Amino acid sequence: MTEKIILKDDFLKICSDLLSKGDTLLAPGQAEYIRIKDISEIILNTSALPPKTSFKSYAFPRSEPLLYYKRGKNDVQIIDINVEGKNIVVIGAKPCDAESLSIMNHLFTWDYEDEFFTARAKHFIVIGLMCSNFDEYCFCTSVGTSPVSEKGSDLFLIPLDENTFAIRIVTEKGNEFLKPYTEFLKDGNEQNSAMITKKVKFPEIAFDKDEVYEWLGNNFESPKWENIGNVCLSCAQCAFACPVCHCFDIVDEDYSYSEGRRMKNWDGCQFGHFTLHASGHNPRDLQSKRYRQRINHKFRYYVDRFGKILCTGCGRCSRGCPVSINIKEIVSNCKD
Amino acid sequence: MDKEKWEPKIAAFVCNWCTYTGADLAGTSRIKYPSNTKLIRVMCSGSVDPVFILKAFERGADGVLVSGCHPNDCHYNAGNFHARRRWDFFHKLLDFIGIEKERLQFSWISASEGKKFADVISKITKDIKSLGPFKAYKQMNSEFTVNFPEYNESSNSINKELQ
Amino acid sequence: MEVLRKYASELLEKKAVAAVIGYVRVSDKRTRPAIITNPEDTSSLVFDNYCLNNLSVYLTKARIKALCRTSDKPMKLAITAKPCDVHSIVALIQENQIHRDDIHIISFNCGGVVKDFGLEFSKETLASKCIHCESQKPVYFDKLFGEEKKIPAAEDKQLQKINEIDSMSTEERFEFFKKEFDKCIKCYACRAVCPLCYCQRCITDKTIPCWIESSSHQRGNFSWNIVRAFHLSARCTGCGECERACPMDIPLGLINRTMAIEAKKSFSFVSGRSLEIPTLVGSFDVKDSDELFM
Amino acid sequence: MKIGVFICHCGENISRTVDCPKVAEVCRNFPGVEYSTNYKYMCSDPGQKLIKDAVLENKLDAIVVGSCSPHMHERTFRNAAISAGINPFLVEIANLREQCSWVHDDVEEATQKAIELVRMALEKVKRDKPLTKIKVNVTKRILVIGGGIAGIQAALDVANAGYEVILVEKEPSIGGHMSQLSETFPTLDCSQCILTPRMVEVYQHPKIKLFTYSEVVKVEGFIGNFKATIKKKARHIIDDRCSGCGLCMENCPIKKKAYNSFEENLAFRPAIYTPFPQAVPNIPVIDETICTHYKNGKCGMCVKVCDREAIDFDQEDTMFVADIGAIIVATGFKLYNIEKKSSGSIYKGYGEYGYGKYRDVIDGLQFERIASASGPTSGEIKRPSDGKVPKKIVFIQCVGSRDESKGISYCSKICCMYTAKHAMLYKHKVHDGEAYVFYMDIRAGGKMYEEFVRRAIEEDNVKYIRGRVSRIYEEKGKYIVKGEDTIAGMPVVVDADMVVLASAMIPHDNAPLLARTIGIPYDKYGFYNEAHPKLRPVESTTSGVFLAGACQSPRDIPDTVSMASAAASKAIILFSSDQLEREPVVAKVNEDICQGCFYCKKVCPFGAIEVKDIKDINGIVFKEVAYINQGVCKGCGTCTATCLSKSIELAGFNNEEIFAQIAAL
Repeated sequence: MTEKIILKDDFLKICSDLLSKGDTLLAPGQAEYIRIKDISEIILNTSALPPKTSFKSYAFPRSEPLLYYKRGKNDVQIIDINVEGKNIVVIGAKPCDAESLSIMNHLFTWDYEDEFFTARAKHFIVIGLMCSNFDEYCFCTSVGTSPVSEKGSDLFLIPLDENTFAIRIVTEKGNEFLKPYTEFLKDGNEQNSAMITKKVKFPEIAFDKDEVYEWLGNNFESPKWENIGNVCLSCAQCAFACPVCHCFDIVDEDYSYSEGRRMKNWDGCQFGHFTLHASGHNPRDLQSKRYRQRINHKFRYYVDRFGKILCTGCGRCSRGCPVSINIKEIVSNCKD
Repeated sequence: MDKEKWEPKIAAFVCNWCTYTGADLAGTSRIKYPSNTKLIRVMCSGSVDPVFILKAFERGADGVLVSGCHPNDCHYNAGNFHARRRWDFFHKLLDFIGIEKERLQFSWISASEGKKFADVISKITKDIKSLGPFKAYKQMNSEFTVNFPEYNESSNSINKELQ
Repeated sequence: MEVLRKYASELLEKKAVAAVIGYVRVSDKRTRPAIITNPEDTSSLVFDNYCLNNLSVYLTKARIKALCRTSDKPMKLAITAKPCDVHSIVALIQENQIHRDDIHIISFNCGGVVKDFGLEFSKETLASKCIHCESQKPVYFDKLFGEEKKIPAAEDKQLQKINEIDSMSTEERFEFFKKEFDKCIKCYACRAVCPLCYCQRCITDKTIPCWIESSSHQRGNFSWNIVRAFHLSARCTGCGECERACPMDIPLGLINRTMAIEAKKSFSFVSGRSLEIPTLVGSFDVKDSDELFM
Repeated sequence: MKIGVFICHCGENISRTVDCPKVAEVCRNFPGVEYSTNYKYMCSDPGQKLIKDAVLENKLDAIVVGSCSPHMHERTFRNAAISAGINPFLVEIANLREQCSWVHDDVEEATQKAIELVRMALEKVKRDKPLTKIKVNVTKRILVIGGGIAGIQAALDVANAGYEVILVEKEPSIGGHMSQLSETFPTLDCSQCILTPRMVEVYQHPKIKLFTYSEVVKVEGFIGNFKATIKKKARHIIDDRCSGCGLCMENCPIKKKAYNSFEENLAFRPAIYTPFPQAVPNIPVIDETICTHYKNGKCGMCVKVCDREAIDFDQEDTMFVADIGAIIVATGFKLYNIEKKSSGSIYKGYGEYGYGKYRDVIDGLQFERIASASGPTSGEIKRPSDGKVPKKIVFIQCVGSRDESKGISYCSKICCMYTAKHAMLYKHKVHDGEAYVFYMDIRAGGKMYEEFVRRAIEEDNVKYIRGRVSRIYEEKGKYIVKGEDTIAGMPVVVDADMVVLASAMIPHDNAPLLARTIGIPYDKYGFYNEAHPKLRPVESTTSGVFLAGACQSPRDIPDTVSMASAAASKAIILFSSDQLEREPVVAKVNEDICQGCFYCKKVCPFGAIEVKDIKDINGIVFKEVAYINQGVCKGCGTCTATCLSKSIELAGFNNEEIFAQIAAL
C-alpha cells in the first residue's frame, strides 16, 4: 500500500476530468448517493452520517430487465440484454458502504455468475473516505470494520487538513485509475495519516460477532424472536436500505398482448409472501420466523458460506425503521 | 411521431345493458363516428376498476371512456351509483397527479341513446386529438419499446441510466 | 405516566386483557411500540410527545389477535391510542377488522407529537397531522388519561403545498409527482405501517393477472402510488404514518390529504370519526353529483 | 389452446366496409389461432355447420366469431359450440357489424378496427374458463305477506295451481282495506259481497295455511330456498276450540275503552273482539292493553261465558319457521295521516284543514265506513259529531298527493274515482244535499272510469270546483271551506256540514322494516321497487320475491288483482321445474385472501353476500370472509371492483380476461 498526498482542488480536477470523459460519478448526498453533474456537488465531508441508501443500486438496480420476449404464432422470440459496464466512480464512499459490493459479489458469483451484477461491479472504482462521526445506530466496529477501514475501497481518502488529503492506494485497480493523474500526486507519509485516523472516535463494540454466531446456531427457537416479530411490521424497509441485502424476484411483465420482458426486482425477506410456495404453504409464515431468518442470514449463514458477515454496520435499517427496531440492540441481545 | 398521421387510441368500458346496447343502436341507425374507440364490454359500470383505466393508459391508450346506465336505470339498481362515487375520487386523484382531465371521461348512455353514443365518441375523439398523444404515459412506456426482431440497444433505459 | 402503568398492569393482572399495546422508551427522543403481556413489563410504558406511531396497525395482525385466544375465554386487547389513532380504530371497526367489544382503548388528551424520531418537540417539529388536528379528545375510549393540552399553533405547510400544487398546470403537476414517484423503491413501508392496509394479499402482490407492476420503474411506481392513494381515499384517517415511514421521503401525505379534503368537500365525510356514519366506500346517495358524466 | 376464428360477412352488411377475407387472413397469424375463415352468413345453418365441422376437424378448443352484436347471436353461436362439443362460454363475439361496419365508412379504417376487435376477443377467449349453468333446487311453497285483496288473489291463484301457500296477515282477520269499503267504483257493487266469498275460499282451501295476527320477522336464503320465520302473536284464544259464537264479545264489560280501527275509529270495540262480523277466521283476540284481567287478574267474564273453554290468558307468541321457494309481498297501504305534523317525517300534514280537530272533517276511509251498510251508522250519512245528516258536504281531492310541499309528489291514482263515488253515494242517500268537490285534475283513466265521473257531475249534480282549498275553520256549527275556483278565477267559500278529505295512499310505517327483513329495495316513501318499471313490474330486484298491490305504488282494486295474479303466475313459473337454471355469470370469493372488510356486502344490490366463518382445527373462528350465494348473485360485478384485495372474480368477465382485452387494444 502506498500513500500519496493530493490537494482537494487537484482531486476535484480529476473528478471534472472523469465527468468530461463521460464516467458516472457518485457521491453521498442527503438521501442517497447522487449522480454528480457538476463537481461543486462533491462535498467530501467526513462527519456526515451515511445517506439513507447505499450505492448498491448502481450495480444491482432495484429493477432491471433480463430479457425481452415476443410471442409469435408458434414460437417465442427472445432478445437477451448485454450489460455494457461503464466506469462508475464512487467518490467519498462511507467505509461502511465501500465494502458492500465485494460482500455481495460472493453471492452473485458462487455458482452461476450473474453477469448483470458483475459486469457493472467490475467497472466500479470506489474511493472511500474516512468517517469521523457515528450515532446510536452505527456499529461498524462490531462487524469487523471501522470508520477508517479501507476494505472494499480502491482508493481511500483521509483529510490531512482542509485542503489536502492523504490518498491511500489500496488496490491495483486504484493504482491503474490514478496513473493518468500522477502529476497531481505527491508522496505521502503513512504516519501522518495514521495520526489522523488514530484520533477518530470509534463506535463502541456492541457485540462479539463470533459469540453471536455461536448463539444463533443454538437458539433457533428462542422466544426472543417472537418478541421482535410481534413489533416488526414486515415492511422490509431495512432490506431495501441495506447496502448488502441482495434478494431479488424475477417477474414477467407483459406490455402488450404479445410482447413483454422479464424483470429482476428487489425483494425483501421480511415480506410475508417472500417464501410463499405455490402450494400455499409458507415456511416462514410468521414475522418472528422472518426476522430470525434475517439475523441468521446476516450473521451466521452468510458466514458459513462465504466467510463474511452480511452486514457493514451502517445502521441504516435501524435509523429508518418505522417502529424503532434497532438491529444493534437485537444482535447484542443474541446471547444468553 | 408524425402528428398529421397520429390517430388516438381510446378504450371504452361500457356496461352490457345500456351503453353497449346504445352502441348497437348507433350501428342499427347507421350513425357514423370515428373508429378510434374500441369497446370493452363489462356487466355493469360498477364493475370497472380504476386499475383497468391505469392499465389502458399503460397499454398505450390516449384516452378512456367509462359509460353506464343513467342513474336510477341501472340494470342492477345501484351499480352505477357506486361507480359514480368511485369515479369522483379517481378523477380528482388523477387530476391532482397531473393527468389531463379529458383523458378520462364518463358518460351515462341508455340503450335508446344511439345518437348520444355516437356524439360522445365523437366528442372524446376530438378532445383527445386536440390534446395530442398521451406523452406523459408514452414517455414511461418508451422504455418498453423494443424493435423486434432487431434489438435496439439504446432502448434499455436502465443501461441508459447508467451510461 | 404512573397512572397509565398502574392501570395497564391492573388490566393484565385481572386478566381483563390479553395484552397491552403501548409505547416504551428507546432513547431520549424515540419510543418503540411494544406488545406487553406481562404485568411487570408495564413499568416501561410511556406516553408523551414522542409517541408518534399509530399502534392501531397492530390490531389487525393475526399474531396479535391470536394472543386473545390463548386462554379458554377470549380476552380483549388493550391499546394505547392517541385521539387520532382512535380514528383508525373506528375505521377498522367499520371495516370489520376488529370488533369494538374486543378492544380496550386507553386514550389520552393529546398535545401533539413530533414528526419524526430524534427531533426535539417544538412548534417547528410538530407532525403535520397535529397542525390541523381537530380532535385532541378521542371520539371513543374506555379509559382517558391526561389533562387537556394545547397543541402549539404552527403553519400548515402541507396545506400550503397542496394549494401550490393545485395552482400548478397539469404538466407541472405531472412533473412534480413524476419526480417524487421516481424515488419510490417499492419497499412498501407505506403499506406496512398503514393501519388500513390490512389485506393479507395486497393488490400489488397479485400476479395473475398482474394488477400493478412490481418493478420499481416509473410506470410501476406510478401505478402503485395511484392505486395506493385511491384505495385509501375516503378511508385514510390521516395518521401520516406512510409519509413518515417512507425511506425515500415521498410526500404521500399530500395525496392522502387532498383526497380527504375532496371527501369532506363533496360528501362532508371524514373517515373514522364516528361509528354511526356509514363509510363513504360502499355507500352512495342518489343525489351524488353527476357533474363528471356526459 | 387451439382457437378458430370465423368472420361473417352478414350478407353485405359487414363486408361492404370490412374486408372480411383480409381480417380472416390477418387473424390466422395471431398466436393461438389454428383455423380462420370467412363466410357469407355465419348464423345460417350452413354457417353453423361450417363452425361445427371446423371445430371437429381442427380439434378447436375455443372459437371467436366476428359478426353482429353478441346481443343478437351470441346464443346462436354458443349453441353451435355446444353441438360441436365446446363449452358455450369458450365462445367470444367480436362485434363487427353494429360497432364497426355500420358506423364507419372508410374500408381501410374499418378493416383495421375489425382486426383489432377480433384480436381483443381472441385474447379474452384464451383466458375464458369453461362454465356450467348453475342449478338451484326449488322448494315449491310460497309465502304471501298480506291478506288484503292482493294477497288473497295471489294465494288463491298459486294454491289453485296446486302449490302450497302460507298466507300471513298482521291483523286478526284477512280482508284488508277492501273489506272496509262500502261500494266499489265504477260499478257500485258492494265490496263485502264480492270479497267475503274469496276470504272464505282462502280459509277453506286445503293448500293454503293461514296465519292471521302474525308477522314475518325474518327471511333468510335465496330464490327457491328461503327460510321464513313467522311470529304468531298471542290471541289468547285457542283457535281450534273457538266456534266464533261471539258470546265473549257481547259479555265483555269493557265497551268503550278502545276505538275499532276497522271502523276507522268511528266506533268502539270491547277488549275481546273480532274486527268485523264477517272476519276470517272468525276468532276473536284479546286486547291485553285494555282487558281487566291483565290489569288485576279479575273479571274473566269471557271465560265464564265460553262453554268451549277456548280462552287462554297465558297464551304466548309462537314462532314458526317455514321453508319456502318464493315470496309475494302484498302489504298494501295506509292513508296519509292528515293531522300530524311530526318534524322528523317527510309528511308535513294538513293542519289548516282541521282534521283531528273538527270531528266532521274526516278522511276517505272514514266516509267509506259511514256509507257502509255494515258501518257504525248502518249506512246512513251522519255527522260523527252530532249524528245529524249533513246537507252540504265538501270533498277535497289530492290531500297529500301531488303536493311536494307536504311531502308527496306522486298521484295516489284512486282518489279521483273514490271521491266521485263518495259524492255519488252521498247524493243517492241524501237527495236534497249539496256536494262539492275541489279538485286539481280529474284523472279517470280506466274502463268506464271517465263515464263514472261524468255521471257524478251530470246525473247526480255534484259540483266540481277546480282549485285548492286553503283553509277550513268552524263557525256557528258550520265548516267554512275557503278555496279558489281557478276556472272562474275567484275565491270560493262553502259553509259545509261535513268535509271529506281524499288523503293520499302511502306505504305502511313498517314497510321499510319488512323490506330490509326480506332484502328488497324501496323508494324514499317506502314503496317497494319493481325490478324494471316496464318489463318486470311485479318482480322485485331480489330473485324469487314478487310484488302485488299497493305496496309497490298506489293502485285500485282491478289493478291490484291483476298484479296479484301476475305475481302468482311468476311464482308458478318458478315452481314449474324442480331446479332453477341460471347463467353462471356470478361472482366468487377467493376465501384464502379475502380480508373480510365486507365492502362487497355493502355494495351488493341483491344482498347476495353473506358472512362466512373460517374455523381452525379446533373449531374456533379465526377469520370471517365473504361468501357469495350463487342463487342470489346476478353478476353485476360491483363487488369485484369494490374489493380492495381483489379477492372476488366475476365468472365470464374476470379481471384476467379484461386485462387481456386491454392489452390487445
